Amino acid sequence: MSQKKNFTKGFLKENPVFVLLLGLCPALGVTTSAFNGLGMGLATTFVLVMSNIVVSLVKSSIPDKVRIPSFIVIIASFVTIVELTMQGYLPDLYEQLGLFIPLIVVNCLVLGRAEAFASKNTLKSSVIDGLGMGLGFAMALTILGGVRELLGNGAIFGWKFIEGDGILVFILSPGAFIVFGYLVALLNKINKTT
Amino acid sequence: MKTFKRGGVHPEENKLSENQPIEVLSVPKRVTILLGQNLGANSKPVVNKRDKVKVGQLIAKGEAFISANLHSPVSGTVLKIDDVPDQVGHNKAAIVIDVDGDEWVEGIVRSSEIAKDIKLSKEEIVKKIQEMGVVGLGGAAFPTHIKLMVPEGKVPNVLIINGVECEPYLTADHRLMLEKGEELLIGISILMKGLGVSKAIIGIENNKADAIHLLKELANNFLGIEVQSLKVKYPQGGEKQLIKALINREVPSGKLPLDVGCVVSNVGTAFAVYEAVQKNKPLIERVVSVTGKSVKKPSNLLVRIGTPISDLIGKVEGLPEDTGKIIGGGPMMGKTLISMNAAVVKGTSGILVMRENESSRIAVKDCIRCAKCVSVCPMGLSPYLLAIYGEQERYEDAGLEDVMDCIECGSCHYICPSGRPLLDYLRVDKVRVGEIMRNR
Amino acid sequence: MSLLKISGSPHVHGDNSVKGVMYGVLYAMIPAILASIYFFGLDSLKVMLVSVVACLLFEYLIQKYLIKGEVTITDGSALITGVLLAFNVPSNLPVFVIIVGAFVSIVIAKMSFGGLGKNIFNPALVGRVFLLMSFPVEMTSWPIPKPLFSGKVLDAITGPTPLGILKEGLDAGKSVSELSQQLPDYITELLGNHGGSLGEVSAIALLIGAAYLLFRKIITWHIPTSYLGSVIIFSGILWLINPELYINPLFHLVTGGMILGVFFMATDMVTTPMSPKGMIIFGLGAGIITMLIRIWGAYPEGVSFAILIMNAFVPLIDKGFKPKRFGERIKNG
Amino acid sequence: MPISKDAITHPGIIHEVGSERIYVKILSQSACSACHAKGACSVSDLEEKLIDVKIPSGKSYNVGDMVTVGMEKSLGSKAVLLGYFIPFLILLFVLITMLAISDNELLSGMLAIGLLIPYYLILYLLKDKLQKTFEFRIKE
Amino acid sequence: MSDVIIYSVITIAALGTVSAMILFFVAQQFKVIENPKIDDVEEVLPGANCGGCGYAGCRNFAEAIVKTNTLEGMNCPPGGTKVMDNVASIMGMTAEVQAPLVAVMRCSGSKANAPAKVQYDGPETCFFAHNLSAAESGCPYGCLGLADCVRACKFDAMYMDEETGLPVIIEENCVACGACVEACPRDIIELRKVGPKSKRIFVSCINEEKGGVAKKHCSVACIGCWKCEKECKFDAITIENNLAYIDFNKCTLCRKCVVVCPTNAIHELNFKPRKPKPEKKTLENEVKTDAKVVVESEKTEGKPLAKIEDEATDNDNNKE
Amino acid sequence: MAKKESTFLNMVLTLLIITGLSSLALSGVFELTKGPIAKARKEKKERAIKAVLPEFDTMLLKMVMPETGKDSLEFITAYEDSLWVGTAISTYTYKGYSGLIKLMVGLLPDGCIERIAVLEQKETPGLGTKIADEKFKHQFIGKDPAKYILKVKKDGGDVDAITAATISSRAYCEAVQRAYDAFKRDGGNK
Amino acid sequence: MDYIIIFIGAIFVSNIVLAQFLGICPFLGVSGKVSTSLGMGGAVLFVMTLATMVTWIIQKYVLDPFDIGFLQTISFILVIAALVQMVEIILKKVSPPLYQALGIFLPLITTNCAVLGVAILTIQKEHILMEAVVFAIANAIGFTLALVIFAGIREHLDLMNVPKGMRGVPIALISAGILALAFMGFANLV
Ligand SMILES: Cc1cc2nc3c(=O)[nH]c(=O)nc-3n(C[C@H](O)[C@H](O)[C@H](O)COP(=O)(O)O)c2cc1C
Ligand SMILES: Cc1cc2nc3c(=O)[nH]c(=O)nc-3n(C[C@H](O)[C@H](O)[C@H](O)COP(=O)(O)O)c2cc1C
Ligand SMILES: Cc1cc2nc3c(=O)[nH]c(=O)nc-3n(C[C@H](O)[C@H](O)[C@H](O)COP(=O)(O)O)c2cc1C
Ligand SMILES: Cc1cc2nc3c(=O)[nH]c(=O)nc-3n(C[C@H](O)[C@H](O)[C@H](O)CO)c2cc1C
Ligand code: SF4
Ligand code: SF4
Ligand code: SF4
Ligand code: SF4
Ligand code: FES
Repeated sequence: MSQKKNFTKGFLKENPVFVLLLGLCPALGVTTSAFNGLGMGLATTFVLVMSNIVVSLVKSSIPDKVRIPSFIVIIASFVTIVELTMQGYLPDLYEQLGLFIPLIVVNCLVLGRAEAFASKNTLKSSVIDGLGMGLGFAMALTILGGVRELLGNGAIFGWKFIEGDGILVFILSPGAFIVFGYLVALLNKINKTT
Repeated sequence: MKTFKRGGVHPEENKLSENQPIEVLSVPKRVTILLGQNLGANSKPVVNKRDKVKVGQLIAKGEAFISANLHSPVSGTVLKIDDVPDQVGHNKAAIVIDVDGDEWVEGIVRSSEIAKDIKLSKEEIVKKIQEMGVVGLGGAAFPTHIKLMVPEGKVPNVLIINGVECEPYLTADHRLMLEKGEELLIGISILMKGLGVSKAIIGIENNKADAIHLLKELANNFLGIEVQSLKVKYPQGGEKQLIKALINREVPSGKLPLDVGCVVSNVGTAFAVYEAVQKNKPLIERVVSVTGKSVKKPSNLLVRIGTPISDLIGKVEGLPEDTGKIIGGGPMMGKTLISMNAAVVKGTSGILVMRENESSRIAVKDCIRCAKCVSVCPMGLSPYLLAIYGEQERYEDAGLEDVMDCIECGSCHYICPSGRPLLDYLRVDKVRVGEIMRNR
Repeated sequence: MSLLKISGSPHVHGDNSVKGVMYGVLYAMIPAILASIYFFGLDSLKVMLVSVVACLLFEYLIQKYLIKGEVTITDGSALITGVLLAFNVPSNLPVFVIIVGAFVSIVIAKMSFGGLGKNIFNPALVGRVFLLMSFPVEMTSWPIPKPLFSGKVLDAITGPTPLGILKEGLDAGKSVSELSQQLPDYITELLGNHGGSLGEVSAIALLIGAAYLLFRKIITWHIPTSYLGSVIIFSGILWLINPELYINPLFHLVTGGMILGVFFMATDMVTTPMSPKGMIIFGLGAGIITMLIRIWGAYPEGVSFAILIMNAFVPLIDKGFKPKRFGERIKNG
Repeated sequence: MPISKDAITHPGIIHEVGSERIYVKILSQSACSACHAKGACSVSDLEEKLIDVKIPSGKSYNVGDMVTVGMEKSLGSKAVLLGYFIPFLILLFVLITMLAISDNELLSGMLAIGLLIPYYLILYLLKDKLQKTFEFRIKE
Repeated sequence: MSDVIIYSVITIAALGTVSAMILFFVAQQFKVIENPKIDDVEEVLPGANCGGCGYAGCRNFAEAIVKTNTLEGMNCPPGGTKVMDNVASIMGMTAEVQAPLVAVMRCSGSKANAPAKVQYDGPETCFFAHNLSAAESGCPYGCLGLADCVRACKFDAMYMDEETGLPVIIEENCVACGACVEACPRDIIELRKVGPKSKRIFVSCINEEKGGVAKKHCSVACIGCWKCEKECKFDAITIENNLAYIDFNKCTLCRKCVVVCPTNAIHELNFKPRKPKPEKKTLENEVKTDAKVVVESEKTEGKPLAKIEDEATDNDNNKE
Repeated sequence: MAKKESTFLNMVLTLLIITGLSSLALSGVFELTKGPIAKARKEKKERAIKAVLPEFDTMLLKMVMPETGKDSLEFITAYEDSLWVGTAISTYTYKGYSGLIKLMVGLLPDGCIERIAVLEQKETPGLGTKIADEKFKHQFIGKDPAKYILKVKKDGGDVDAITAATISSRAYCEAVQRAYDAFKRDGGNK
Repeated sequence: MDYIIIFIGAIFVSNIVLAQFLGICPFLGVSGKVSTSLGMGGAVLFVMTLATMVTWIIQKYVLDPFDIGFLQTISFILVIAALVQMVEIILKKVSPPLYQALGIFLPLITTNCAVLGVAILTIQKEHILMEAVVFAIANAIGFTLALVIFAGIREHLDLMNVPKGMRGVPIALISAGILALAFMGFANLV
C-alpha cells in the first residue's frame, strides 16, 4: 500500500469509527460538541502515534508472548501523559472528557493498530498509519460532535448562530446513538458509491 | 354447543348445493386411474395394456404397508399404463381404460336393498375393507384398513365419524347423510366391530340440522352410536379439532388419534365400508359436489373414479364465462386444477368453480403483527413467524417452532389483513423441514 | 375468459384488511378528536392538522425517494400516528416543534425500520418522548381548556395538569388531602375540562372509542385489562398503606394519558407481543413501570415511557411466551 | 441428533483423531466477533479451543472434517453457574460477613478474594464428575 | 519528590512482573495451534464464502487444506485453476487440473415459446410453485421463472430476463459453484464444460413427455424425434424418455445436430454466426424469440440456427 | 533482527524493563506537570473567588461544618488593606437534577449576596445548565437572604425558577441557603 | 438505603450502556442471541465485581498511601488484564470440560472498557468497599439488562426486512437511541 493511501484510508474507506466501529464509547460519550470531539480525537491521535512509534521501535526486542501486556503498558503510559498534561494545561477540556481519557487505554483502535500494524511495519509507515487512523478518528468525532452540537444547541465549535435552545435530545445520550446511526448509514452509502 | 376451543375461523358457508339430491353421472368414455391416489405407496398394476377389464375388477394391488387396491370403475379395455398429468399437471403413473359397455364382475350386489346383518367377523371385516380398496374419503385418502389394524398396546375406545363438512360450498357428505342414513349407520357399526369398540360418535355441524335430526332418529336403532351437533367453525373437520370438540382429548404433537384412544373416519368412508362389506362392492365411485356461485346448476354427483373432470362440469351445464379458478376440493383446502382433463380421484370431494373476481388474492403486504393469525391457528402456532422463516429460508428455526404440527387448514392466510401467503410459506417450511429431519 | 389462476389454498379471504383495521382506529378516535376541539378550540385543530399532514408528507417522501418502494400513505397508519402524536402534546405547541415530532415519529421511529409493521417502538410515543426531552418548556406548559362555546376567549393561560399538581405538591411535602382541593373532581376529569395534552383530557370520549375498538375486535382485552389491573393493584396497595402520601387508584386511572395510552397506544399491535400471555405480561410490565415513574420518578406522567420500555421487551416476551400449542397436554378420559 | 430446542452448537474442525475421542477445534469469538475490523485488531480475542468429544459408535472421522459439536443449552447455563456465578456469590457472601464482623476493608476484601482458592480447589477435586457432566456430542 | 518515582517504579514493576508471570502461563496454556499457512491459503482464496468447495466458508476450506495436507478432491469452483495453482504453490504441491465448468440453462420455455395457459398467484419462489403444480405453460419440467436460481447465485452471474421470463447466465461471472443447480427444484440448470473458446452445444430442454405432449406446452421442446441422434457421428447423443442428451465429453462441436433439430431445441453458444440462409423448417416467430435467449447468453450478435457452413473450422478445438 | 524467544526470564525481564521505564517516564511527567496542575486548580478557584467578591488583597481559608449536609464548607475570608470585604463560601448540594452542584457564594460582611459562581455541575445541557446563566444568577445579586426568601416561587419563595428546571433552581437555592446559614452560624465575620 | 440508590441508579437511571456509554462495542457486537447474552451477563458479573474489588484495594492501599494516584490508569489496566486472563487459566486448569463448556457457550469477555470504567468511576465516587461492590454488581446487571434487551431486538430485526441502507449497525444504533430515550423516564427514580 502506498504511504498516501495508508494515510488516507482512515478517513473514509476504513474510518475507525464509522466503518470499523472501533472506540465507540468515547465516540458516543464525549461528542456533545465539536470541540470536545476534536479534543478527544487529538488526544487519541497523540497516544496512537506515540505508541505506534515506540512499538515499532521496540518490536523486535519484545518476546511474542508478552507483546500484549508490553503494548498495554506502553499505551497506558502515553495515556497517563496525556491525562497529566491536559490536567495541567487544558483543565476545562479535561473535565469535559473526564472518564474517557483513561479509557483510551482500552480503545481497541489503539491496541489494534499497535498490534496489527506497528508491530509489523517500519517506523515511518507506523507513524503515518497512526496519524491517518488517529486523524480519521478525530474527524469522525468532530463530525459527530459537530452534528450533535448543531442540532442540539444551534452552534458549532461553541459559535452559536441559531438563537434558542435547539433540540436538546441531540446532546443527550439518545441523540448520540441516533446521530451516530444515521452517520454510519450515510458513510456506508458513500463508501458504496465511490 | 360443543366445539373446539383454540382458534378457528368462520368463512361464508355458501352451501349452494345442499338441497340438490345426489345424481348419478353417466359412465364416461374413458377413465384414468392414477396409481397413487391414496396416501402411501403407489399401487402395482396387475393388468396389462389391451387387457379387458370389468367393473370392479382389481387392476392394481396395494403391496406396501400403506397403500390400497384399485379396481376398475368401468368395463372396457386398458388403453395404456403410462404417465399422465394429474390434477395439478404433474405426470403421474396411471392406468387408462377405454370404456366399453357396463359389465360388472360377479359377486357385487348391485341392488339398493339395505343389508343389515353384519355377517363377517372382526378380522374378515378388515380384510374385506382392504380387499375392496376402501380409503378415507375425507380428504387425505388414507387406507381405511390400516386404521382398523390397531397396533399392540393401543386401545381404541371410541370411533368418531366425521360428518362435519366444515369446508364452505361442499355438500357431498351432507347429502350422503340425508340420503343414505341407514346404510351409513350400518357402515359405522361395521367399523365399530372391525375396530372392536362399542361406541361411536357422529359429529355434525349445526348448519346441517336436517341431517342431525335424521341421523339422531335412525341412530336410536343402533347400539352405541351417538350423534352430536357442533357449532359451525372451520376447521372443525380436522381430526384433531374434532376429537377435541367431541371428547375433549388433545392429540399430542406428532401422534395419531389412536394415541388418545380413538379413530376418525369420514361419513363417506363409512358408507364405502358398508358397500364393501355388505355388498362386496369395491370403492369405484364417490359423491362429488360440483358447485360455485357462477355454476348454473350446483349439484352433487355420484361419479366413477377416473372420470374426467370436464364431464362433471359438463353435467352442470358447462364452465361459466367468467371462471377464474377451478378447485379440486373446498375453498379452504382444495387444490387449483390446471386443466379439466384430469380425472376424479378417490379423494376428490368437490369441484369448485370460482368467478374471476373471487379468484384473485388480495395484494400482499408486510406483516403488521396484528396477531390475528396466531389467534386463529387451531394448532397454537405462530404462522407469521413461520412464514418469515420460510421466506428467509431459516428452516431449522421453523422446525424448532413446530411447523410440522401445522394441519394446513389455511385459517391464518384467510384472516391475515396483510394478505400474506402464510400457508404457502408454511408448506415450503414443512417440505424443507421434512427433508432436514430425514437427513438426520 | 382470461387465464385460470393457480395458487395454494385457501382460496377465499376474510374481509379484513390493513386499511380496514387502521381506519377502524381512526373512527374510534373521533369522539376524542371532537372533545379536544371542544376543549381547546381551533388550536387543537391546528395541531392535529399540522401533525397529520407532516406525518403523511414525511412518509410519502421517504417511501417515494429513499426506499423507492410502494407508497402506502393511504393505509391509514401514518394518519393514526399523526393524530396520536397530536393527542400527546399540548394545544399551544409551536408548529415547528410539531413538525420535529412528526419527523421523529415517522422518519426515525418508523421508516428507518422499514415502515408499517417493522418498527419496534411506538412511533407516536417516540415522537412525544423525544419532544418532551427536547422541548421540556413547550411540552409542559398546558393551556387551560377554554371550551369552544363558553364565550371567554382568553388567550393561552397555562396551568398544570392534575398529575403535575399532585407531583409538585407531594414533592413540596404536602399531603394528598391538602392537595385534593386543588385537584379537579372526578367528573371534570372524566369529561376532560382540565389541563393536559390534546387527546388525553376526556376519559369519556376515549372510553367510547375504546369500546368501539373492542367491539370491532381491532384490539383484544388482554393488554388493557392487565395494564389497568396492575395500575389499580399497585396504586391500591400504596394507597391502603398511606392515603396521605399516595393518592387513590381511581385518580391514577382517569388522569393523564392513562386511558389514551392503555387503549390506543399500548394496543398498537405492531409494537406489542403476539400471544395472549405475552400481551398480559406486556400490560403488567407497563402498568408497573407507569406507576414507578408516576410515584417515584422525576416525571408526573409515565405512560409513554412505560409503553416504550415495554416495547423494547416485546421481542423477549415473544420468545418467552409462545401461544399455547395444541396437544402439549395429554388428557385422556 | 434430532432438532432439539435446547442445544447449543458450534461449528468446528477436527484437529486430531484419537482411538476413542476426537479433538475438535472451535473458534471462540470474542466481543468483537461481529466487528468488521477483527482483521485489524487480532488482539487476544480470537481464540481457538480444543474440545474433545467421544466418537459416536460406528462413525469414523478424518482430520479436517467439518463437524458441529453441541451440548444441551442447560449445560451452558450450568457452566456459567459453576464457573462464574457461584464464585461471585462466594465473593459477595464472604465480603458481607467479613464487613459485618470487622471493619477492616482490606482484610475483608483480601479474604473474599482468597476464599475463591478453596472453591476452585473443590472444583478441581470434582474434576472427574464435571468431566462426565460436560460431555459434548457431535452432530452429523 | 524522588519518593514518587521510587513508589511508582516499585508499584508498576511489581504489577508488571505479576502480569508477566500470569501471561507466561497463559502463553503456555493457549499455545497457538494455528498454522500460519492457513492465513496464507485463505488470502489467495476468493473470500466469497460460497460453499462451492463443500466447506462452510473459505477459511474452513483453507484449514481443511492445511490440515489434511492434500489437494486431492479439493477444488474452489469460483477461483478455478488459477486459485488452486496458487494454493498449491503455497502448499508446495501441484493442483489437480479440473476442467472448468459453467452453468447452462436447459430450458427455453420463454413466455413466447411456452405461453402461459394458467396464471400463478403465489409467492415468488420456484420451489413452492413446483410443488403446487406444473408451470404456467403446463410443462411440468420447464422453468417456472420465479428466480430461485438467481437468488442463489452469489456471483451476480444470473439475472431474470423480463421479456422471456427465463433466467440468463452471464458466463463471465459464473464460477460454476453449483448453487443454482442446487436451488432449482426442477434440475434445469446443468454444469457443463466451458468448452474451447466457450463453445458449447447442448439440448436446451429436459421435457421427458412424448413429443406431441411436449410440443403442446412449448414450441421449442425436445420431442425425442431421434434426428439428432442419427445425425451425430460421435455417439455423443443419447435419447432416453423422449429426451435427447448431449454428452459434453464426446461432443466435437460439429454443430450438425443443431441444424437437424426440428424444434430448435439444441442450442449452440459462442460460435461464429453462420451465413444466413433461408430457413425452411420452423416458424418465423419462434426462431426470433428463441434467438433472443441465445443472444442474451452469448452477448454477441449471433444469428442462430441456419445451415451448416463452417463446422470444419471448429472441429479441431475439441481436445482438451 | 531476530525476535526474542519467549522464555520465562526473557518475558519477565522485558516486562520489568518496560514497566520500569514507563513508570520512570510517568513519574517524570508527573513531576513536570505537578506544578501546572496545581496552578490550574488554584487559578480556577481564585478566579471563582474573585468573581464573587469585591477587590481584595489577602485571603484566609478555613473549613466550617454546616448544620445540614455531610461535608464541611470552605470559607475564604477576604481582606483589602486588612479590612474584611467579604467571604466566599464554597458550598454544595446533592439535590441537583444530576446530583452534585458546587457553588461559590460571595457574601458581604452584612450578609448580602455579592455574586455567585457555579463551580461544578452536571445538569442537563440547555436546561439545568442555565443556573450558570447571568439571567438566573442576576436575581441574587445584592439580596439579603434574611429577607429574600431563598426558595423558588412555586415553593413560596422569591426566586424565579428556570423554566422546566425547577429542580436545579431549587437545588441552587438550597446550596446558597446552606452557605448563608453556615455564615450566620459562624458568626458572620472574623 | 444508600445501597438501593446506588443499585437502582446504576441499573436504570444511569445505565452503563445507555447513559454512560461504556461497553458499547460488545453491546453492538455480541448481542446476537438472547441465551448467550444472559450467560455473558453472568461472566461479566463475576469479572466486574472481582476487578472492582481488586482495583479498589489497590487504589486505597497502594496508590493513595503513596500518593501516586496518577498511576491509576496504568495499574488498573494491568490488574484487570491479568485478572481476566487468570480466571480463564484457573478455570482451564481446574476443569477443562467446564472451561470448554464455557468456551462454546460464551464469547470471550473483553469488556475491558466497561470493567475499567466502572473501576475508575467507583473510585471517583469515593465509594467504600461495599458500595464499590454494589456499584459493580449493579453495573454488571445493567449491562446484562441492556445486552439481553438488545439481543432480543437484534433477533427481531433479523426477521424484518429493514431497508438496505439501515440494515445492521445503523438500525441497531437507532434502536439503542430510542431505548436510551425510553430509559430517561427513569430519571431521578430513587
Ligand atoms: C404414517 C401414517 C400412519 C398412520 N397410522 C394410522 C394408524 O395406525 N391408525 C389410524 O387410525 N390412523 C393412522 N393414520 C391416519 C391419520 O391419523 C389420519 O387419519 C390420516 O393422515 C388422514 O387425516 P386427514 O384426513 O385429517 O388429513 C396414519 C397416518 C400416517 C401418515
Ligand atoms: C383442516 C382440515 C379440515 C378437514 N375437514 C374435514 C371435513 O370437513 N370433513 C371430513 O370428513 N374430513 C375433514 N378433514 C379430514 C379429517 O381430518 C380426517 O382425515 C378424516 O375425517 C378422516 O377420515 P377418513 O380417513 O375417513 O377420510 C379435514 C382435515 C383437515 C386437516
Ligand atoms: C432530559 C431532561 C433533562 C432535564 N434536566 C433537568 C435539569 O437539569 N434540571 C431541572 O431542574 N430539570 C430538568 N428537567 C426537567 C424536569 O424533569 C422537570 O420537568 C422540571 O424540573 C420540573 O418542571 P418545571 O420546572 O416546569 O416545574 C429535565 C427534563 C428532561 C426531559
Ligand atoms: C389498535 C391500534 C393502535 C395503534 N396505536 C398507534 C400508536 O400508539 N402510535 C402510532 O404511531 N401508531 C399506532 N397505530 C398505527 C400503526 O400500527 C403504527 O403506525 C405502526 O406502529 C407503524 O408501523 C395503531 C394502530 C392500531 C390498529
Ligand atoms: S399455521 Fe397451519 S394450522 Fe395454523 S392456521 Fe395456519 S394453516 Fe392452520
Ligand atoms: S395475520 Fe398477517 S399481518 Fe397479522 S400477524 Fe399474522 S401474518 Fe402478520
Ligand atoms: S450461475 Fe450458478 S453455478 Fe454459476 S456462479 Fe451463479 S450459482 Fe454458481
Ligand atoms: S431455472 Fe429453475 S430455479 Fe431458475 S427460475 Fe427456472 S425453475 Fe426457477
Ligand atoms: S467497549 Fe468501549 S470503546 Fe469499545
